[in-house]
Amino acid sequence: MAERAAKELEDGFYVNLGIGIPTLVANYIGEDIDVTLQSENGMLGMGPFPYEDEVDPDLINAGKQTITELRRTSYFSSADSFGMIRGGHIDLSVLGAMEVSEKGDLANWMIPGKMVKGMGGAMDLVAGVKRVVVVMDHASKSGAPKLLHECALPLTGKQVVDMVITNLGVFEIERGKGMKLIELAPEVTVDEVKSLTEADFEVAV
Amino acid sequence: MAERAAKELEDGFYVNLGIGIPTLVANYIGEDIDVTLQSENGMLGMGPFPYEDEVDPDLINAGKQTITELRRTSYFSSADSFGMIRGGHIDLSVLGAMEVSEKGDLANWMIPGKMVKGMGGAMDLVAGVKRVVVVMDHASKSGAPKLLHECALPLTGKQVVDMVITNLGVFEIERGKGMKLIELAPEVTVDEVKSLTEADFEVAV
Amino acid sequence: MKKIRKDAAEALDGLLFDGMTIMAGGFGLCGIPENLILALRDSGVKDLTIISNNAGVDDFGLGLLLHTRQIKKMVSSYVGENKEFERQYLSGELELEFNPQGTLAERCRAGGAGIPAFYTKTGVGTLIAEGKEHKEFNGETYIMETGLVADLSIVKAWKADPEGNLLYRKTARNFNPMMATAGKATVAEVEEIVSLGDLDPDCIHTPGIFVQRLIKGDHEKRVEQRTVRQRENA
Amino acid sequence: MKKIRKDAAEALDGLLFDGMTIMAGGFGLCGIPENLILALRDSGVKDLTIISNNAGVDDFGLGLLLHTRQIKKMVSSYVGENKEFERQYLSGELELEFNPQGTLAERCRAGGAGIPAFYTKTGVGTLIAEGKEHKEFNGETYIMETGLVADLSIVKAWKADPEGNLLYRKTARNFNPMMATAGKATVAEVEEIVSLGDLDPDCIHTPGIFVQRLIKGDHEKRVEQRTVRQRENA
Repeated sequence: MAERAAKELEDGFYVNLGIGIPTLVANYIGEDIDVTLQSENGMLGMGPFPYEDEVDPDLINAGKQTITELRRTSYFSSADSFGMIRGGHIDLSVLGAMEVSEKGDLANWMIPGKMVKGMGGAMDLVAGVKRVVVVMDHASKSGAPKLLHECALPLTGKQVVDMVITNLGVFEIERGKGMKLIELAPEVTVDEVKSLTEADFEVAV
Repeated sequence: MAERAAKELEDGFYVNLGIGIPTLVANYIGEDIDVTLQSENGMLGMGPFPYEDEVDPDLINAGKQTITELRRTSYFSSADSFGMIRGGHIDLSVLGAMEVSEKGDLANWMIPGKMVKGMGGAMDLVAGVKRVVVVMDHASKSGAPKLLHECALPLTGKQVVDMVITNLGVFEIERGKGMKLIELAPEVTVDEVKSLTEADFEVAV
Repeated sequence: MKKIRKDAAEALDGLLFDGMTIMAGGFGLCGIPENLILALRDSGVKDLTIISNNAGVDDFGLGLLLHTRQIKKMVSSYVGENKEFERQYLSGELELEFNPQGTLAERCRAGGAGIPAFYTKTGVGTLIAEGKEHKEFNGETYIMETGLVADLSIVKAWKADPEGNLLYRKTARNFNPMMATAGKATVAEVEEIVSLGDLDPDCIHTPGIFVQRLIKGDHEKRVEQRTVRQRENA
Repeated sequence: MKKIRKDAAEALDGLLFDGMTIMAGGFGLCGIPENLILALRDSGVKDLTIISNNAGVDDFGLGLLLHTRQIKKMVSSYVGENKEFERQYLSGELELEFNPQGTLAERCRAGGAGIPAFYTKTGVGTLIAEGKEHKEFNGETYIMETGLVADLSIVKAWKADPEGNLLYRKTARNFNPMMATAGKATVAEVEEIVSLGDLDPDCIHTPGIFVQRLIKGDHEKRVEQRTVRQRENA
């Protein structure tokens, strides 16, 4: 899924990668394209993890992981960082999700009844970034669909998702309109996808 | 008047001085107090005019005059500068005026029918700075009062002036309430002041 | 040199009262005012409302003030790393107000810049928007968020000069600059106090006007997630 | 090196159209994008709305575009130094919208930061407040001001690297950083383009994400008010 998400990156893009699988997208960025990674805690031009002797407590990403800087790197405050995000200057964000609706609603921050850790910067990212790509398992372990007519969980953003990449396929969403299956994972059939999807979607594979 | 205005400065104050007579206040700052001058075009810690060979086109004050920096100087953007002003972080502003009302209204930016040059930062300064001191001639050359019941000219700010220093005396204003004469210039009588003042004021000299 | 204080306790002396609101800089454990947090703990001040992006971990940062139950309410965007937090919150001992991270950052900036409220798209259509004023601009819906100010802001910088001009280092900058502007009083702790004139005036992140008191601290600078890579051929 | 262009004309190529809105950095003649203004003049683009704190002088800066009548409207805080401006304004050829300087700066910042509107005390009770939404916060009255964006922002910095990271110098910073964030396209002219890695990442005023094109310019840097003092015993 991370590898597929990496194909959405274009040369010159400024990109914010969420915590978890989205972080892995960085490993699949093609050598022929130049992408700059933003970290919402105040950094543009995020480098790879440090070697052991390079670890710097003052240099972390939004997942609180130690990272490194590049020659292009700039640092700025959280207000300036989210100004960049809210102002629509980031080309693409890749995020995880618990549920996505057929209209592009996204839920990924809280499960009622469980301890809520907080939304962090996710609400800002989905509201501000030009294009939002969600990477998630197609269904829960018990087989419950996560692509729904309407999200059951509290929303992170309404009509904010442009693409969903799951282990079964790739969906395009026209925000507020509807969902279209545009790719199938190897050896997956449309019927299999349908059986694990509650959301309505057009098939265009 | 500039000398009298300088007495309003206290040790540790951050001060913004307007263009014209207020700029001269800097010449009367006591040696025993430490005052930092802000220039709203983006500088804290404004130094004196440069020597001829120090002139730097990148270093000007809000009156577009060449100035110098000090060891304490910091530079910042106009947005940050007016954040500082609007946020109430500047202790004192000294400004010129055309008219002041007994409630502290200030008019100093336009005369209807004449070419209007603009308010520059004056509206921001009077709205944001903790204490606003006006320095102006008590009356026009033709003897028309400039301390009025209500300003006739378009306002720069409503109920914003805390003190008025004229060539005849010093007035305190409790914003929105009323005006009090607290000092007379040498050889000036209360009756002289009254004859050149339209505003009501209490006498407390 | 009037802003420099001997230690964190002296720097907070006279500024604390029960029930006060305190902004604390930092993201995770990065760029947090470690020394001032310890002094807050030792002061015993209580019923605090703390505005901070995170809440520390159990035994470091703001977690220390949770442990002593000095905090009544947190305003944060993410509090995931703290068991004691979870316990107090679920038992109802601790109030919690979640703000989206960018909204929190902007609310602090607004408070410091004299802006009582602003509009944002962040959170529209979510729980965050409930009860907030909605308004349309150019056909899109936004919600109103208010500026935040604090009785006290505590921030951590890398270097300061005696005027209180501050320079932050790398991602340890985060929330510190805005919070420094939004405190009725702001106390800064730094790793090094340099001489006046040693900081590049084009590169001062927080002008001294925002800093009332200043200390040199000792910083453990704990790492939350030590992620490293291996050298090839090593 | 994809952002670097040969000269100002090439840097503006394809970005201009009649009736467009352009933000231009600078305060007085300090920190203005001299080269890009000249290229705008030479391009002949017209009916411009220009957002700039000032309007240049008769024969320099934005005054050049007034002379050629390429400007339809100015949004400024102060336009006092320009006779041609006065003539066109009084004859009704030129529209003018005055904004308080801090409001103008904040409107540009807001536009770049995705904030469609904010509240300020500045201008309450004055002509500026007429027709604007009023709202009370904590018993005080504020007015709503909207964020500004432009089709194009032209800014002047001191140094840039090939990524478009910008560093400004002294008070030549002024409106440039906010305007750089508020242009649909932003073109920067600088005195020097340094190698990648030569700028201190803690001291970059405008991250490269905001800059789409970049040129090295030649700068006259005219002084408006040369005020000097005499050396004693000299």
